[in-house]
Amino acid sequence: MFQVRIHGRGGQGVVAAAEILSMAAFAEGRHAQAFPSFGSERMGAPVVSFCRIDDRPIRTHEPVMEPDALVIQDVTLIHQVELFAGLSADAYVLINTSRSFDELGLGEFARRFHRDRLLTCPATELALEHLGRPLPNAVLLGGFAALTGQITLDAIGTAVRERFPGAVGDRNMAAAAAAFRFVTLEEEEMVHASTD
Amino acid sequence: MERPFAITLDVGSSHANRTGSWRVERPVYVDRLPPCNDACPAGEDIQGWLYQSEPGDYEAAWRQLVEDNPFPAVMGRICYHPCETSCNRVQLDEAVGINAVERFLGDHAIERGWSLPAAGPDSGKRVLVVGAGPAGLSATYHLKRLGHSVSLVDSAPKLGGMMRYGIPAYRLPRAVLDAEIARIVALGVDVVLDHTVDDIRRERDEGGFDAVFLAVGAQLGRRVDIPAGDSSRILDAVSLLHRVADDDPPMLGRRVVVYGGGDTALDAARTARRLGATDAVIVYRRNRDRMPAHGEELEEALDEGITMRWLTTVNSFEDDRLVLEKMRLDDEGFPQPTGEFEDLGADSLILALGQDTDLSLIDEAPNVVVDDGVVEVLPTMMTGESGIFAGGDAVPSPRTATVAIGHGKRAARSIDGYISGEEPDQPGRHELASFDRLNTWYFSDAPRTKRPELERARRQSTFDEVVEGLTEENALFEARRCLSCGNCFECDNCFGVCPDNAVIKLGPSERYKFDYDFCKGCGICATECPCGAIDMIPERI
Amino acid sequence: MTTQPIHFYQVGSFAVGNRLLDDDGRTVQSDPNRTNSLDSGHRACQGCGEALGARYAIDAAMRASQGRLVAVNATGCLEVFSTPYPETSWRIPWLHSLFGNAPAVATGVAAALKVKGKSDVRVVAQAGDGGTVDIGFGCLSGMFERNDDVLFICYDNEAYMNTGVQRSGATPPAARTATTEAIGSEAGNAFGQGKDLPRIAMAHDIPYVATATVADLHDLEDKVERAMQVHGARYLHILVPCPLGWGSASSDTIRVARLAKETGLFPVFEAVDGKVTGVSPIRHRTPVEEYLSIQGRYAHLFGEHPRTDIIARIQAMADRNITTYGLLAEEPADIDPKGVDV
Amino acid sequence: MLRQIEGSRAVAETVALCRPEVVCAYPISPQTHIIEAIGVMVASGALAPCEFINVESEFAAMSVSIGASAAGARAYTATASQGLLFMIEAVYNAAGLGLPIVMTLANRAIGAPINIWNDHSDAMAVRDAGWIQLFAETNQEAADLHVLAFRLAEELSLPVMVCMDGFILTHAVERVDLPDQAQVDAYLPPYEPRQVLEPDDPVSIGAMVGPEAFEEVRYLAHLRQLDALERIPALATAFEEAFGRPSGGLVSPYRTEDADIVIVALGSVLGTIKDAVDARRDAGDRVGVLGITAFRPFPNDAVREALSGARSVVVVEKAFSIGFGGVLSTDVAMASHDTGCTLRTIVCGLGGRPITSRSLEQAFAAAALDELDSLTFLDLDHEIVERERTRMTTTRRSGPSAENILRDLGTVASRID
Repeated sequence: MFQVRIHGRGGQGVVAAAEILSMAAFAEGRHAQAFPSFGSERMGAPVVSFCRIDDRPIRTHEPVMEPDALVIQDVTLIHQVELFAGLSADAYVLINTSRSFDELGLGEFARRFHRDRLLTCPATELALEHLGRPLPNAVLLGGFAALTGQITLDAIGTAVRERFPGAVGDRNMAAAAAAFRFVTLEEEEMVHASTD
Repeated sequence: MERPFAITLDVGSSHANRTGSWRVERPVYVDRLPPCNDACPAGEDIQGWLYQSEPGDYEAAWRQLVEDNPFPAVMGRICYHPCETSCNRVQLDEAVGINAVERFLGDHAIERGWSLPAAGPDSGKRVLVVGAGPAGLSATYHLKRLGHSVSLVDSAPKLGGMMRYGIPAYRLPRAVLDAEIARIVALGVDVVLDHTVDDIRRERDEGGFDAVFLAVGAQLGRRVDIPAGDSSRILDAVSLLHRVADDDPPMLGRRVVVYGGGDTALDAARTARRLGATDAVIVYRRNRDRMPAHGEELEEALDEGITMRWLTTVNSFEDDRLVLEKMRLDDEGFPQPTGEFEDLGADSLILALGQDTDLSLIDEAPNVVVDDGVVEVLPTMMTGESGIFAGGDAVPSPRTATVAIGHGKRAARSIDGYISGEEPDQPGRHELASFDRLNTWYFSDAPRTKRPELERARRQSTFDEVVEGLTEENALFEARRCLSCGNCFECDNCFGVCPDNAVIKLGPSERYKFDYDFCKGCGICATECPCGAIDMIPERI
Repeated sequence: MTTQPIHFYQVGSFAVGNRLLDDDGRTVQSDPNRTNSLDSGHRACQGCGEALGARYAIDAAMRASQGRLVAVNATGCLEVFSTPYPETSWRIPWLHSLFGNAPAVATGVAAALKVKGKSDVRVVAQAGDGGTVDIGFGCLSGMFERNDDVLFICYDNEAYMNTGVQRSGATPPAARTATTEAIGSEAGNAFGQGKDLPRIAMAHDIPYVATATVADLHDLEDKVERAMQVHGARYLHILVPCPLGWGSASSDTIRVARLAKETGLFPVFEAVDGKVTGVSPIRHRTPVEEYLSIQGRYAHLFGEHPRTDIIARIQAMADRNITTYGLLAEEPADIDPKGVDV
Repeated sequence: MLRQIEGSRAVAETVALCRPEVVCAYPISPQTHIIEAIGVMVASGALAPCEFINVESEFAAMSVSIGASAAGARAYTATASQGLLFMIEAVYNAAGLGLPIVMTLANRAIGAPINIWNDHSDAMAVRDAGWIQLFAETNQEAADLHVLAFRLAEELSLPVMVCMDGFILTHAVERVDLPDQAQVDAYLPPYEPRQVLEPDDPVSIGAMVGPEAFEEVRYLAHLRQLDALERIPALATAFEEAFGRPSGGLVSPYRTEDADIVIVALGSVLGTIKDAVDARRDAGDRVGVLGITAFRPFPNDAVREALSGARSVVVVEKAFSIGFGGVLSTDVAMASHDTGCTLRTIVCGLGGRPITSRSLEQAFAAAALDELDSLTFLDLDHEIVERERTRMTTTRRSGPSAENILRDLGTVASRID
């Protein structure tokens, strides 16, 4: 079972992101479960959503305590909330920012993980470029696919188009594909860096 | 009292929840450049001194004003106030009567006998200022404040230049002019009158001056060759106004024709009326739209019974007859002769065709470049010759007293930098406070207060001042019409409209600050700020 | 309602404060020592009109009662975002019971204070439009009918926002909500009278009824103060835009409320003993498009094929209000000479 | 002072002696006589200071009581049946907020079919609301329990419901020894709230509590009910000392020592049961009775102890859980699960159906012979039931059962107050 926790703010489509990811897994014939955290928070407040992916039916309904991957839609959250709680050294982390982990002051923290599993991706910029709106949620799923290999970009595409029919879906997909390429390149650079 | 667990909570506990973390945009307070300040040739902080006036603190307002311009009472009368033209309030109802308030402050200061800030500590440096008009006097004032000794030279018997010899008394009473000039002289200026400088280098070297400021103005009335039987009946506006200022008015007769379309032409015509002319006619080659004179001046002239002959030139002047030729504007808007002629009876003809500058004093200073009759200067007002600066009508720019005063200030700062060997610090200009940034809902609608005008009959026959000043109440009212564009004036809106109490009020004249621990960045404060003094800037993601 | 004399201090009559006015010429909100009854740290959305309106009203009530105030709150956004354990944003004694019973609970508080001889302590009850015009309606009418000594304040954001923007009895025609979607020929909420609670309150002949918006603070505070000067059942209906539910920019909350009033869609008036005694006149009459077009809940009226027919019907509603209440001032409010005292 | 007085009146006068400061009134049979009487006492000034508020619904009645109690006043109201269900959201809320409101419940059946007569369905419907529920066997006890209820409620900051059988008690004129003001004042100190809405000490009452603390809040409420199990006997003892007669307590055993059959019941039916039991004793059956005064909190230990010697237990109930059986029976079964007795349930008196000692005697006799069904509906007219069932199976549109049955019985209609 692969468990994902997505952090963002009310109004940024955090819950939708988890749902789309589960729909993508479904599209690949796998079992998935997406659910939000329920709170009294309002638009703008920090919120969390979860997604489980497995090849077997998922029976558990406990909260995700030890995620295998973390997607952070809003980098301003790193200064508060237990963002990295329950994260194992093998976990994947994808942060929506144009800055590096060092610039974010997470350089020290990042060394506790596999270097090629922690990446930042300027999803908001990509969203603005392709959608004209700062909605990074679907975009990040492209990056997630490239980073974790848990899901194919095609499956993300199917789910995104199901969620946003028509032009909006296409534009989201274009942005997600861009994020996929971005992350893939980053990964390759790291490989080179490590082989040099 | 022992509280039940969880269902009952204590006051103040929500402060633990720092909602500032929700923010994606942050508000910041800014100061923007009000259009009036931006447009003022003398570089006055108009919004600043209006702000000081609003509570009725006229001295503070006046002191703020004379930081840049030592002639409030004069400017309050003769400035063509581009500030009002660019005032944002025009788009709401009418421009703020800045000029009227300036005059009120100037007159108020004269009544109270307030003196200018004292001269600065002696720098031991000496500056020669040639020409005691607005440019020269302004430069003198600012040089004194910078601690330099100034020798102010003028060929006329009195100080003031064109303010005295070019502007009629009904627009600028001499008492007012004398009072504001006296305040500058009182700072300790070495004044030399009735002395014409013919070689600026020699004058400088013999006097051992560290720098020179040329503010010789444009005193020569332009002449055109008009066939005339008796050329004595033709004179130029500059000399007319000069002689009137010297209480030596020429005999003009009852029918006076003025040839030209500038403010000087209007001054000449209105002066002629006051010298007894029954008919004062202005002949101008173009039409009203192309007339360079300022609208208000024309209105006042027409009020006084001056008549206009548009699209007309003076062809010749025989006996007591002027031969005029009708003109027409071509596609480029240039006047072309039509061959249609007509006669106009006239006792005298006054030429108001512009002025030229007498630059003979720089013949021996070849580095000072003259082009099209005026002196070329750098933005610092320095001429081609190091240490020689120039300003006012003698350099290329609009020929108004306000521009000249601005030149004087800028030159003084450059001269200070030049002789002290330091670069004068150029204060960076704020971004412009445009109308679209204002939230004008909050401003009370209020029409402008018109300055009362002397009733016409009296005005035509005397040189009494035509336009009277504002009463204190009106001046206050006018000052309070200021929208304070781009500058906080402590209306408490941001403090009041924040849904998260994230604005801290720092107290009178201390303005406010944001509490970023709780500000969620909604932006209401920025939208509701009447004067557009809050920017929303994105938090970096 | 006495319309404000315009003090000509640049913004004397409209802004929150003004450096040229003495304290009593300013609003409660301009006072650095205001109560901040609803304090920082609450979880309302960015630009929440209800959070703003609640602080405006309760701070004013606190000043009017010299700080001797108790508040009862119905379930809803205001209650949820202000008091999630373990944090409360309220600086005053505050009680939340249920969604539909705030008026009755307030009646009980008032009765207790009376029997305890605490005549100096005053009671306010507050609820959103759902808790007022729908589920709390029975209790509210009962409180009115008994003329219990309670000031009831409705923060009207025209839908059930706490549960995710569903239609309420106060949702205006054509507005899109989660239960009146923008689908079909009559997209959005159906045209109809809606529950005009201020009028219904007036029909109970209670001593004081008034409407206000968060866009005119002076007016709102004056009304709270007048309401606090009388005893018995009083009703204040405050329009509080909801950026989330209305699809308006969080920075436009006050602007939208201002437009609601200036278009005439939301009449701002005051009624004593069941009779309208004053209106706050429209200052710059504005067509309803300006109000509708900046709200996502009306987006379906614009776009490629604008529904001019529906917009016209909404304009007609505004015009009707303007005639019914006489919202157009005869002559522009003239300047108070005292405004320029020297 | 001994009086021959209507139950409602006795309760009203006793409640008045408890000096309630806010009384909310909304009429519903059979509780009306109580609040009418209190209204008169307030109007006449006999009860002062007191705010008597005619509210617009039971929902408002409980809500006004909540506000009054939270603001520091001693609050009282009364209701029954549909009224209790209409206020149920506020009933839970009062308990959740820990407000010591005292309410008389004049037990009445719940429609449909609408029925104004007595049974215990209403009390059972709010069994889990967090209120303390005391059942009165007699009008004497009904009156006395209110004095005890106010003190218990205010000591524990929990609301207390005093249940008395509608009509059977509320409208019965019997001998009642009413306490005097001095006695009540001595027993019941002035209300000292655990928390109060007070400008000098502002707090927010009624916060939203999430998963992180809700379970603890609920568990604390449970612990306070368990505290009540300690306080109720103590207060009963104190009551007997102060008033010279026993009243209240958790349970009231009758001839249970040496009994191998124990009848368990709530409320006024206990009297009838005791007569039947005496008769069975005379016939040689070793039968006893266990009256349960405190239904919530449920006195597990006291019940187990009282039933420990019994071979067989019969629970007589005026309510039942449709589709299952006895309600009280379930609790008794839990309490006596390890005593090895057999447990049977008799459901009777629904909707005011008379409960006769004759029928009870027959049932108890059957129980003694182990011939009583595990779930018996006393005096049920099986013929009517069968007729209606066939009607329903044969014709689709058989119409409402209640009306059909009335027609079968030849009753035209039933009067509804």
